[in-house]
Amino acid sequence: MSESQQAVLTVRDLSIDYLVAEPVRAVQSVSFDLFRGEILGLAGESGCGKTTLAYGLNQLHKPPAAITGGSVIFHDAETGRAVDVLALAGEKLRRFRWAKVSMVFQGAMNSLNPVISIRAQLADVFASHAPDLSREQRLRRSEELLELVGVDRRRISAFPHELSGGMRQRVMIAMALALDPQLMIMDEPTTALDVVVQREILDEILRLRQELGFAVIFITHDLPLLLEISDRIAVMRRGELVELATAEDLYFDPQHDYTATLLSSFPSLTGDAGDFVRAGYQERR
Amino acid sequence: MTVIKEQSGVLSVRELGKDYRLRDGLRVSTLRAVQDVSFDLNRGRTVALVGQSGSGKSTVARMIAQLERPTRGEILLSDRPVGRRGAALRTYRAEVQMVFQDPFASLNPFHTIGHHLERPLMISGRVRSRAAVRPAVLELLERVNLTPAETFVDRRPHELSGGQRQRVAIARALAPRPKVLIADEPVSMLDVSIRLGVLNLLAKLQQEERLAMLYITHDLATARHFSDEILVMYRGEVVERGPADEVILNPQAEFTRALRNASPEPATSSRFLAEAARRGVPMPNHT
Amino acid sequence: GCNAGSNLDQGSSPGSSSSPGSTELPVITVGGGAGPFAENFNPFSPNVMTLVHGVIYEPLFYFNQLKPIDQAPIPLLGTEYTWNDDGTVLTIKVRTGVQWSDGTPMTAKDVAFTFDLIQKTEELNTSGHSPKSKLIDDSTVELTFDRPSFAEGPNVLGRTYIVPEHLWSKIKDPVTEPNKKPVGTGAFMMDSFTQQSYALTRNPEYWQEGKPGIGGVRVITLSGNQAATDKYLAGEIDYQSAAIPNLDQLIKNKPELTYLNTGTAQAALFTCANAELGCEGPQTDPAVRRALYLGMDREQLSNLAFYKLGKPVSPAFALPERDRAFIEPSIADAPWTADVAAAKKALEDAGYQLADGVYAKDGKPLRLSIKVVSGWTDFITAVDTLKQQFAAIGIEIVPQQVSVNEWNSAKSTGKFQLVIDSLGQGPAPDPYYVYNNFFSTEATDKVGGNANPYRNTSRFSDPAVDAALTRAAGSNDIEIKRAAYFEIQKIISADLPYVPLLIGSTLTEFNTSKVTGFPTEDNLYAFPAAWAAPDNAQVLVNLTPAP
Amino acid sequence: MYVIRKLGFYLVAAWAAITLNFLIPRALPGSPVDAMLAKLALRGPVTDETRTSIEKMLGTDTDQSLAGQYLDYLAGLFRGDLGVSVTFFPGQVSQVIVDSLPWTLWLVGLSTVITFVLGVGIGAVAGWRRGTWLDALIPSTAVLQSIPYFWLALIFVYLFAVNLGWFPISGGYDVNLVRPAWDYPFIANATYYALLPALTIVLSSIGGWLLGMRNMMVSTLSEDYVLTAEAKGLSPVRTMITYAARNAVLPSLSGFAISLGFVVSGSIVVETVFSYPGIGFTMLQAVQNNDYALMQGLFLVITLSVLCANLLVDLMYGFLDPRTRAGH
Amino acid sequence: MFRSYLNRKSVVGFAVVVLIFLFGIVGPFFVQDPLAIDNLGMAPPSPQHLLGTTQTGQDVFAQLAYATRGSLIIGLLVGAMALFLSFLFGVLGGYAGGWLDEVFSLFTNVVLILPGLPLMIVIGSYVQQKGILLISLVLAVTSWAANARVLRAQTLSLRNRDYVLAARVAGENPVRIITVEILPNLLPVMSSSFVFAMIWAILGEAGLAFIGLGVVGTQTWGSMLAYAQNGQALTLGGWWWFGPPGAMIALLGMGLALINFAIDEVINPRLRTQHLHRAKKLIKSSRREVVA
Ligand SMILES: Nc1ncnc2c1ncn2[C@@H]1O[C@H](COP(=O)(O)OP(=O)(O)OP(=O)(O)O)[C@@H](O)[C@H]1O
Ligand SMILES: Nc1ncnc2c1ncn2[C@@H]1O[C@H](COP(=O)(O)OP(=O)(O)OP(=O)(O)O)[C@@H](O)[C@H]1O
Ligand SMILES: [Mg+2]
Ligand SMILES: [Mg+2]
Ligand code: NI
Repeated sequence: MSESQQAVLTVRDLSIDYLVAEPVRAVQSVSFDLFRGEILGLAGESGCGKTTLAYGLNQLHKPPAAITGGSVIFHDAETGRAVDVLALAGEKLRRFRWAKVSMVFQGAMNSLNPVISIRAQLADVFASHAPDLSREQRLRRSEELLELVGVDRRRISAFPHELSGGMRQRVMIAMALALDPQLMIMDEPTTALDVVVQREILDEILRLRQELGFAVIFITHDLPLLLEISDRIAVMRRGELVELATAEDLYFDPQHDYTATLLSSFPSLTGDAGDFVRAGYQERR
Repeated sequence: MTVIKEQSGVLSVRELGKDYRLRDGLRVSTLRAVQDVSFDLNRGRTVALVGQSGSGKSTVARMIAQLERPTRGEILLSDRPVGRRGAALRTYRAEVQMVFQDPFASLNPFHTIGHHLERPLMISGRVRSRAAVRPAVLELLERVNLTPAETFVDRRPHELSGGQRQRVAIARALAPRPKVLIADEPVSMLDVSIRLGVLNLLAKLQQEERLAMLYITHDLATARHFSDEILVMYRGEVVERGPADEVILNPQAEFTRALRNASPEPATSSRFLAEAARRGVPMPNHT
Repeated sequence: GCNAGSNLDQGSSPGSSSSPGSTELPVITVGGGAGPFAENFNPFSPNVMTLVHGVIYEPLFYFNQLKPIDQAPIPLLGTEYTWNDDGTVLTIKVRTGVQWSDGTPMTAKDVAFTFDLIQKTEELNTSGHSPKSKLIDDSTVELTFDRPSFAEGPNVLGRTYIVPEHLWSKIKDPVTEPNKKPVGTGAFMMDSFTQQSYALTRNPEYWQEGKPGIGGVRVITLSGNQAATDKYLAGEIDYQSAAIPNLDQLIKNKPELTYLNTGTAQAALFTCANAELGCEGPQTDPAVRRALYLGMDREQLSNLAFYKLGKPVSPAFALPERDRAFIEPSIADAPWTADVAAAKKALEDAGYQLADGVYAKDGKPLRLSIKVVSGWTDFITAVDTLKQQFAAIGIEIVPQQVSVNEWNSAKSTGKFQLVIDSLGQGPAPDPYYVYNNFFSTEATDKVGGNANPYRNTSRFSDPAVDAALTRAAGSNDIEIKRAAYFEIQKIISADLPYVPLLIGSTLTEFNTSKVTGFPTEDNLYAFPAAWAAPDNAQVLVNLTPAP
Repeated sequence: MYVIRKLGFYLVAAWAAITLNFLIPRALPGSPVDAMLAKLALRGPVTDETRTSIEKMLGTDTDQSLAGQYLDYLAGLFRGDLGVSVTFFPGQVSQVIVDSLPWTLWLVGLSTVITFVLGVGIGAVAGWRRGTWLDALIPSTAVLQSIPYFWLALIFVYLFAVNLGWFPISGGYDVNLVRPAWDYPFIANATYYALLPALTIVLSSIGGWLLGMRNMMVSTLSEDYVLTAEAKGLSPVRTMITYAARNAVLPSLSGFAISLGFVVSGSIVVETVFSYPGIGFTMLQAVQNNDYALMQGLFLVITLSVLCANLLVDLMYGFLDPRTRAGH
Repeated sequence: MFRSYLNRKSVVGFAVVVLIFLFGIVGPFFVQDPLAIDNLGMAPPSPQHLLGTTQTGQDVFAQLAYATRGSLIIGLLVGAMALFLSFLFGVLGGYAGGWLDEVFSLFTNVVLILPGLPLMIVIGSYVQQKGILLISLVLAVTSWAANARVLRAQTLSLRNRDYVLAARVAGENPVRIITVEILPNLLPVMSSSFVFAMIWAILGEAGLAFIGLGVVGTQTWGSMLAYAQNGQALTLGGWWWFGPPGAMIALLGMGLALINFAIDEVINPRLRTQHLHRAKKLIKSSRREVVA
């Protein structure tokens, strides 16, 4: 992806605080541009503010979290207009969500309402954003979506607990695709899954991005994973964005010490043990 | 498959199996969680148990730790069947210890770090007098690099970071001076940046004490570097076993291959190899 | 049971609507105790609804408890009766011209049938000595007893309700028959029943000319005194007997509300008095009982525990107002206020010595327990008051609240020191019944036995009293009775097996806005309590619309 | 399967209740005969023979073995024969219950449902709008919850019925105006009479629901699926109802069944204050008259109806919560 | 550890409860004889009689002090007994597992479904000497089951916590595991169930007393109310007699409920609202800054 590309999201100096007894500055002055169709990986250790940042982009944060500064501008490709996301409220905000920016969260079991069927949860999206659609149209569209993510369309009447973890996550992705959004935020969408399933889902996401051309913000702390799938990678630490570069630049030439530490935290599967000290002992033996 | 038997095992597992009875209303079905698993744990050696989630790894660990009774097969400690109650069980407990996955759950929030270490010291009889307890606790803390030890004894778990907690858990497992240590995904709940530190500590201790160790993980990379032998489990069965490098670098079983292919590995990915060529630099050695 | 049709096609008031011609006459509302009501109009059932005895089914005569013995009973279905000399044969003249409410004439045959039925049915023959009946002619019945039975007279004449032979001869089990469609000779007839209320309507063919003066009666359920008070003060009840405290104050501004206090129950501390029958404790000493008798401040008891409605009682256990002429003149009423000095003197004379404020003899302090039923608040308050009063005369009281069951069982077995209770009256205004029930040897048992808890629980036994009772029972002569009673009274007022407190109140409240003619202090033509049968029938029959 | 297992549990529970019901009176002393005597003694002297004849009448003279009695008792139950009531002699216990049960079902049933709906409704809103002025509701519901039922009821009667005259003082309907029938005048009148007792029931039991629902709601709100719903751009009302409240109400629902027992208990006191002709009031009569057969019968009926309510709610629960429907 | 969770609500709750306890413990030593009868009946509050007198001239304030003691004793007794029973059936069953757990939990569920007050009435009416212990026992027997269920659920989840497993691996014996490892973590739940049992007991006793089946021989708020009701205190305008016992029950209930909120918030931190109010204020003010 080249720099000349159009931005879909422009974030400037975004700061988010948790206003508790000792305020937590979870996101501090974060700025970045997200380009159309790009996969932006967001890495960083636990508690560095990744989720908080993601929620802030869609105004999903709840008290005591509060945006204390900055701006988020969404460049709508359909209307060509720039939307000040943080100024949206009420009905406008509601319409903006999911139609423009959809999200997939970490625990799929928890992201799906356990007591209503997949069909109803998919239909919800259309009912809220495309009320003109008839019942049959909704159903047909839902089935297509399931098919798209590789879930048998007959499972549409199932309840979440009747599906495996991988299937649930696929359903969530299908739901996220329902309104053809321009941006999809995925907050650790595969952490709860085992590697084999995780791989399937990642391949699916890459394929769909190819087909549909939406941009993705992909949050995880699994750096090797990000290196593989992202176009650019942002590294966060203690609420600040310490490095933002293409995957290649980051891999070959990390600018920040912390990035280097992160990279070295993953021993290579096929290479030698790196920082892992056992080798030394082995030698001695 | 050949059972590797270099020297007589400290702890041997023979054709271990575990069935769970699942009740669904009046119907009862049997879930074969573990089937016919055999291996030896030898002094100073580490065996890694890898596999998909739900493949029965933890069940094996729990059976060895005697938190669960095997349905089939037997566990031998120094070639003798293990005792399941009374004094025999107490002896066994002192020899075989376990480190759990979740450092946040494996320490009781109500007790001090000191308490967590005192108890196993006293129970195992390693420390006999009240007066000797505290020095022993401090020594343990120092062994796991929690220094200065005095500042940690009286803290409670919630005052420690995840890595520090896992160190306490390791110290607790080492307290009775066991011969065998079971580590069930000891670092998977920790932050990436501190995982290696904890693993390195474990490796160091294992070498120093010449522990027989069972390392359970689903991270192939650490399994490879951390262990001597790898067992791959799939649906309750061991589908492949062998020396660590061999299993990872030259996988035989289909499932092992799937596992390997699914693990992200930038160092071998075509994308980065191509980039390295384009840039005209060697592949960086981060790891 | 919903036995009623729709409310839509009927008039508004089911109580008065169904009986034409009586609509302009007022219907009064009577408070009928706690509900829900069980539909039981069988006059022989112990569980019969109120306003059946006397109101629907009538006895032969009415004995007014508030009048002295020598006053003749009011004739109802009977017109006159005569005893033979030894009291074994009773001949009754039956009123003619009376109709059952289904139109069939009532005759002596029905009377004879009723007595036959009782005599033949084991469960109804509660005394075991019911008379045999013989029809002499259409208006005469002769009853034969197996032993002298003057004292049985009032029961037979006043509390046996005559039922129609033509209906009851067909009834299989007169004990459990609910008799949902009662047919009697009384002033009122069954109208409608629900569990919350039932209505009786005026019997237009009633044999007493021009009576009853009201259109009907509605009986309603009330859960307790609170509801009874609230509803009465709201003018929703015309006639009821509920223990309402401070009634004077509550009805101060409501002239239409009046009440009568006609207590006859003599509250007393029952003592287990007779050591010979096994009673144990200080109360077996007559001196102690006398001290208790003298030491209580009855005025305070009346004020605090009985809402100032208590009346003086006589240690002779005849009613001072009614039976004045039958009380031995030398026996004064129980002192209304405490005589602490006299009480102490009685104890000291008997050899008790004061130590730490409590009298003691042979090292044993005078400590007495009083059993009282939990929940009976007036008695509980009385005991608390007594505890304080007796402390002043050096006697320590230990109140014990117990359940009715335990209380009954203590009285039955005699395992108690003191209980607080009342001596109930008999079927006729004759102290004989009290004496016979509470002072005769025949009515008691040794301690540990199984005596009737409602009779002689003090274990009092005196051959002279027994002999006097036999004399009184064997005669219809007032003077013989009087002499016998005097003799009994002298003995029991000296011995005091029951230490009299006072005469408890029986409050009956009236609302005179719709009807008048209720009994008054000056005209106690019947015992007025709304629950008292057949007395309440007399009240209802005598009511007239308010001007 | 779920249903069969539940049914099995209820059978065991019902058996236990029935057996308990059989054993309690036999394990403890007391005699209905003396109770009846005590009643009769108020009217006049009670002779020894009266006692015997009452014993005969009530048929209390048995010398059967306990097992034999138990079998008889079970057999009687299957025939619907609960024995004879002393209070309503010679009325059958079953008849007494049939007569009083509808009243309680009407008053308590209705007010329980109202309480539940109101409590859960307000609780849901309070949880949804946590941190607003609605939080101030919580301490006040705590007070309401701890006020003794009857104390509140008596004060209400004193204020609203006796002094202000807005409501009737007592009873189930105006006996002078209407008689029981399924028609408008009666139902309207009975409703009017039920208002004040219902109000006390609602007031004194709403707090628990409100609080429970609010707390569950707060917990549910931090579930990911609620966040997802919000991110999906669903309307707040829809999110609140289908996503948050729908899940949060489930524990309340099973509590609802259990609480039915407690509400019936509460009705004993409320019905007593209001002379309301239901089960509770009858129970009190039974107690005051040592009417063991009636007490047993009532207790059995209350227990069984609580069991039934539980069963119903359990089955409904299976319907509302798909997770319980199939084993997994 | 709990101190940090104390908020205004629970402070008020604690204060109320402590005051009531003090009144119950110390009060009886300072007041007049509660049974002392006086001819001055139904006197309104005055300096001699702080809360007036009853129908029989007994001092209401003195009675209230004794009744407070009585009711609190009942509450504590029932709380303790119910706690013991629920511990036995919930925690032991839950920890032991297997058939013992099956039997215990079936028993618990059955008891749970049996309606409490009717059972209390039935048992209470058969019992002869209704002393304070006995009534407490009856109340406890009918109130432990719900708590046992909660405790069992908690125990089941604690039983498989890693730290309990770790204690087993270390060789701790079951008694120590239950008392030292599990019990402390159950404390919040147990204290909340204790508090509930107390409220339930005091209300239950009042209800029983009202229908004439209450404690005999000891003054309680329930017995005071029953006497006031019998004396028709309300009708006669004696609010000072009828009001205080009921108000005390409500007050204690409120205090305990407020404490319970605090405990709830310890168990489930999401329920805390305190910081929310402050955060909302802060957010508002920070918005203004951003705007400005
Ligand atoms: N409700 C809250 N109140 C106070 N502080 C909070 C709250 N939620 C999160 N934080 C703090 O904000 C910071 C950022 O949290 P956030 O959840 O965004 O991290 P994250 O990068 O997503 O972590 P993870 O990888 O564990 O998901 C953390 O330090 C966290 O402790
Ligand atoms: N107590 C139990 N009752 C029933 N089934 C169980 C129980 N414990 C484990 N299982 C089942 O046994 C199988 C093996 O579980 P186990 O926890 O050993 O897997 P694992 O390899 O450790 O997985 P993970 O990587 O997710 O920890 C799984 O299918 C699991 O559902
Ligand atoms: Mg996160
Ligand atoms: Mg595992
Ligand atoms: Ni702490």
